[in-house]
Amino acid sequence: MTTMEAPATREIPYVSAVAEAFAQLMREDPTIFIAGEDVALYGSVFGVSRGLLNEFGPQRVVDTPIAESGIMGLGLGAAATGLRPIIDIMFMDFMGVCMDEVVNQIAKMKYMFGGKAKLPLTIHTMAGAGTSMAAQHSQSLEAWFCHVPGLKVVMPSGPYEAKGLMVAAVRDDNPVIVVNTKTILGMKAHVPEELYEIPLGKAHVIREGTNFTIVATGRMVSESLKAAELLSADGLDVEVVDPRTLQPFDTETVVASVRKTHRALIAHEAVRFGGIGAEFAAQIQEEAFDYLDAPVGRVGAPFTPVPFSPVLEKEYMPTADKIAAEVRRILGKQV
Amino acid sequence: MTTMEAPATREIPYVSAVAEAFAQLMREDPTIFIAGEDVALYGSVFGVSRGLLNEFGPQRVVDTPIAESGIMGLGLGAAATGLRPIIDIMFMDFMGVCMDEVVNQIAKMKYMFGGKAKLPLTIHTMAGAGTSMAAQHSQSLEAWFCHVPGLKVVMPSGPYEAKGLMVAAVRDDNPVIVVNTKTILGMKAHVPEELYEIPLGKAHVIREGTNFTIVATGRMVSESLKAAELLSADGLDVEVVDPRTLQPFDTETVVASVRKTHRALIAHEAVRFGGIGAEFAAQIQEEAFDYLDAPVGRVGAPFTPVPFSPVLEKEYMPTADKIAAEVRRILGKQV
Amino acid sequence: MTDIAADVLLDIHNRMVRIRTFEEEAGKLMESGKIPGALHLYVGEEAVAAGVMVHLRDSDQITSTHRGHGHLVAKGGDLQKMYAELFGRATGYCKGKGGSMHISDLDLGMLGANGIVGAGPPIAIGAAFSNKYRGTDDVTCCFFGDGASNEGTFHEAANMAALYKLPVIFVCENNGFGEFTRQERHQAIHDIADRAAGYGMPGIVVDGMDALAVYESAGEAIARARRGDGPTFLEYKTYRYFDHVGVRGMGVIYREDSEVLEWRQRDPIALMEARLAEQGLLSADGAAQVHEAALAEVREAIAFAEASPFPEPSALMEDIYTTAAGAGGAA
Amino acid sequence: MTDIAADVLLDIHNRMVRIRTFEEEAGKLMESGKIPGALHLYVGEEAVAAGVMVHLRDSDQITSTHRGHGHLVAKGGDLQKMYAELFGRATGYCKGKGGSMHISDLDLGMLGANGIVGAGPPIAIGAAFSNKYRGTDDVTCCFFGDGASNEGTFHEAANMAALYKLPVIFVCENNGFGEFTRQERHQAIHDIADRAAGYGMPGIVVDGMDALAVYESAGEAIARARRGDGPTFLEYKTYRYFDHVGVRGMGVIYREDSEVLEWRQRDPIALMEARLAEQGLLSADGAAQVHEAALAEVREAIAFAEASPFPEPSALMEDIYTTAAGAGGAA
Ligand SMILES: Cc1ncc(C[n+]2csc(CCOP(=O)(O)OP(=O)(O)O)c2C)c(N)n1
Ligand SMILES: Cc1ncc(C[n+]2csc(CCOP(=O)(O)OP(=O)(O)O)c2C)c(N)n1
Ligand SMILES: [Mg+2]
Ligand SMILES: [Mg+2]
Repeated sequence: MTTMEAPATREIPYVSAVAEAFAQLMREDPTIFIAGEDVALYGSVFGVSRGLLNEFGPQRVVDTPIAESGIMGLGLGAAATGLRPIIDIMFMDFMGVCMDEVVNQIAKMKYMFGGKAKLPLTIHTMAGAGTSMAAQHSQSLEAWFCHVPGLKVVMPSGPYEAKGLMVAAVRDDNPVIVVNTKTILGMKAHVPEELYEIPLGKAHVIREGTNFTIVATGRMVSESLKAAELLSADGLDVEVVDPRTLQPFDTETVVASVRKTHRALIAHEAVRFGGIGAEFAAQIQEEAFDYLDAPVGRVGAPFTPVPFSPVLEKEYMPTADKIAAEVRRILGKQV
Repeated sequence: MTTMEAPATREIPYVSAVAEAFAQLMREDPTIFIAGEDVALYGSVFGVSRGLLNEFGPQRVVDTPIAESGIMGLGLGAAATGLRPIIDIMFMDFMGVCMDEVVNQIAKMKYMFGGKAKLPLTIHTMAGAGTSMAAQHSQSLEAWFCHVPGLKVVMPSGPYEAKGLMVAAVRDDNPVIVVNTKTILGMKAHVPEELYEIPLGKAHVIREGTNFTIVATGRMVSESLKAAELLSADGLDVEVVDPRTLQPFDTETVVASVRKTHRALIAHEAVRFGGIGAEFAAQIQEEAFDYLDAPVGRVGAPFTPVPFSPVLEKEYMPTADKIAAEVRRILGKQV
Repeated sequence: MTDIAADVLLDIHNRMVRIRTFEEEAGKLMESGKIPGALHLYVGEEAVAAGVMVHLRDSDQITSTHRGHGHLVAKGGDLQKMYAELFGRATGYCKGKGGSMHISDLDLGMLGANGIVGAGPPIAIGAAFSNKYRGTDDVTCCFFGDGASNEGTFHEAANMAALYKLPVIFVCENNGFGEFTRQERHQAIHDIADRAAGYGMPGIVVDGMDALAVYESAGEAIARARRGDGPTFLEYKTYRYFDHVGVRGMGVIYREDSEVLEWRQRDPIALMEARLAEQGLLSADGAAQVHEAALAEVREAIAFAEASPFPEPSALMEDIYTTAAGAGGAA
Repeated sequence: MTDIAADVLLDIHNRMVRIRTFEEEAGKLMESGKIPGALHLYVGEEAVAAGVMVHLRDSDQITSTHRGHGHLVAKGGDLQKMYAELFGRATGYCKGKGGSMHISDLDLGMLGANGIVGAGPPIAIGAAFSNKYRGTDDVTCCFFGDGASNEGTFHEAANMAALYKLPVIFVCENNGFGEFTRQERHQAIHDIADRAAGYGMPGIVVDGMDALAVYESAGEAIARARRGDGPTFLEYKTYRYFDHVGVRGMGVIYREDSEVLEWRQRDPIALMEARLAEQGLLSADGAAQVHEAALAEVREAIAFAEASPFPEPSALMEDIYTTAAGAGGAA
């Protein structure tokens, strides 16, 4: 699914790619520590920090009380005084209990201080529905953070991206939120053994095509690739672009694609209304207006809290089929 | 600035329109109470609750500790058990310290409980820059809440709207966030003496025009009216639409306007990237693609925290001039 | 114990047995894949829910946690609707929209299990404020864990409860762990009730495996709240037999099996049965009958749930907003 | 007092006078419209900042509040950069981007005034964690108000500080009000230090108008933290002479003038001067000279600020992100 860029790779799952990134980064830089609920002894409920306590000890792998504002402040204060923290917020939904720290403190400290602060802080979290965890454990809230100057936001679409973007995020001297999607933690792909960075702010054309552009984030990238296969049966040659970083957004790559294909759709798992797809769509029509043969479409979750029952959640989730259907609808609409 | 719809009106400032709405509503319905920091004895730092303590007493006009999660929970628990609370969050920036209550509890309780809960809760807050209050007292964060199913979001543009929308918000059986803009609290307009509702979810064409549509929120409505005057000198006949309610958004009225004028721009005070203007723009190009003669433009704040220094803040603020300039730029762009 | 009426004692016992049976069967169903999502079981902690809830009326409210089944069973919840909810069926308490973590019954004042740790206390003070505002003598019991006691929300709510003298009881279920982190690794205090003084309310430490101790301490706190004398903080030392999520609970990395076995020595139901036998109020046979009746009821509930339809996909977009003619009405 | 070196006593006095002078002049400038935005003045509370800060090195950190000027002056802040910041000039501490509520000096370990009540404690524990992690014996002093003590952030940070035995000192400036709400109307306790026990740290109540009492209590707490023995909660009872924002402070709805006058009877600077005179360490003339020197320095700072340029409008979009070759480096 991803191009191999390094010689020594293995097929490993997403979760291991993240864990490997953490371990290798911590070996390289003694100022890096990781803190969060059950990240040490238990190795995180998602397994992303398994093994770290053994290797790095409790000073650098820190179990915390259930107190997200405290945890996030711990990260901020440590980052402002010379450390490079990785802060784990188990479910993205829990950002609600530490929004002030993220948005009013972390994002703004540098600016409010006239540029003096350096905040090399990474926030690591899990988003997405599809596991019957209901309304408070399933949200994709990345749009909130993309709207906040001072933050960067990254959303890996697979194991290769997960490791490379994590390395870039942790090494970045700014606060970066890494939004993983819990339903792809088991997805496998070739991942280089050594440390490598995927540069922040650069989109990746993951599938080339000539007559339709799908811009997809996180899990929706693999769904869009499936949709592209479905649509190729219709004779459509779909290009799929993975922005990888949502903030800053690589307008250039995306717009170049749409200028080539003349049609675009954005797919994300978050609620469609007010999702980051709205921003992408707005930018595309601003920058490629004269190239567009059809309105820019959007696929996202419907405007409802995430339901518990599998039957309802299935209806809720954006999928390859829904993406393909929306592409067909848009094309039908062309006059 | 607004059409008079009732016989007995007076010119009163925005702040008095809100205070009057509170008092009249509380007279009508004994289950309404208002709680927040310094809303009782001091009458709120913005003056919106002045006089209420005297008339309604400390049981119904409640000074709280500085504890926004507690305050918001107070509102939720009271609403779920038969009361109709008005919760004041002094500055919208402080939503960060009670996001979980608003987004994970208040917005979702009804759905999570299979529809059983009724939550007639109004959250009243102040947004906007322009008063040298710097990065943590100046934000316009309405886009966050518009992205959350279960909430309604209202943004009055003047005194008439402030009273009528507040009445509708408080009487609504759902959680409604009323976002006021602090720099227009002194704005005066004719406001009916009696109670009246401005229906939620209905946009208002505040100025009719034939060849350009500006969709503006809050303070940007009056700025857009000024911009329309400026542009009429260029021979442009601008229509200005005030959505009044941002969630649910009145797509129909806005799209009808754009289908008529063929060009549109959204203006809001919030940061442009990821602002609610992105959603409006995305919807307009989806629904009026074949009618558009130019890309849908957006005016919002630049991608930076709000600065303190008046010189920088002036540069930061969206204004009538900036709106007019952007309209001209869009028109120049037409091929 | 002698001054507690026999029917109350039997009632407490019955509630505990019904909770345990409900939870053990739910655990099996989760393991066999029939219950989707996360299931946080209450087994081992039954004395707390039963000993508190036996004092409450339907109009008294409770706020609950992610570990909420026990609270709803003890508050008188309908087991059929509960199981149907765990199964994600249209007949469930939440029409399948909430599941285990959001199970609720507003008619019984059960203001919801909650997926956010520490979310209960602010909601509880709102309900208590409402009780006072509306001139009732209803009270609100706020259940939360040792882990939750470290969330800022608890602090804010406790302070406001004491300040306004609200009829709320903070029921801290100290089962020694927040997920997989032992209490001594999440706070530097031994008794969480020590926090109460910092708000100006009484704080009491009670053996949470002893249903009678729970009953008595809760009774006093609830009476105090009903009288208008304000909140109380009750800390119940208890233990969760199973794992944080699901069943297992032994052979795990974060605690010794021996610890589990020690706590099981003081099993709240066994303890209660021994006492009831001692008092001649319940024979071994009688106890067995209570268990059998509970099992029968639970099996019936499961059968009901399994026979129930899933929600229609179209139900997805229902129940988000109240659409009834909203205007003008008091609630 | 006898065992405190004369230079330390004079230093404390000097810091207090410099704070007061800074604040009084700032108040005038705000009233005359020269300082935009909100100005929360520290007048009346000087003993706290001075008595604590005299113990600190540049490498020790503090977190501050919306009422932060006094903290930075006492920590050794540059008055010119401070005034330039209040005036929104390019030469200010924050290049005019922060203003009064975000004034900061990271080189002095001053991690910022803060516009969000209760935001300091979580940041403070992060700095303290870092001190420990980096193997220094630096400490972090976390200043916050009686009002802020009701925010959940304080609770979370206090718990973590005690749990990890962090070198942090919680300095609660209890001036009796959160904005316009008197302490007894925002919490049901009299001594906020009573909260300390709930986290497992010592809590001490001290007269915050008495700079020597502040000095001694802070000294012990700071030494304890430096030794690695963990956090302490210090409550200083003090009073704000002026209004919550701006100057006025008398003839207001939320307190009696007589209360203000009573507190002014125990003015921390006057108290200190009386003691210094008693000890023969500072004559009336000597004190007057300290005041004059402070005024001269403040006037110079104001002149510097007024002569300073405003930022270029283009500076708006600078300082949002660190753009230096980020990759690979330890901090
Ligand atoms: C705000 C928040 N943080 C973290 C979690 C994840 N989580 C769920 S249960 C739990 C442990 C709660 O511990 P405690 O309060 O002691 O309750 P117990 O599970 O022991 O009954 C955690 C950390 C959550 N659901 N919400
Ligand atoms: C989260 C938050 N809530 C409310 C406010 C508004 N506010 C600013 S200062 C203040 C009072 C703070 O009281 P206290 O902590 O006692 O400090 P003092 O002003 O007395 O020094 C309030 C409520 C705020 N800035 N941030
Ligand atoms: Mg626990
Ligand atoms: Mg105070």
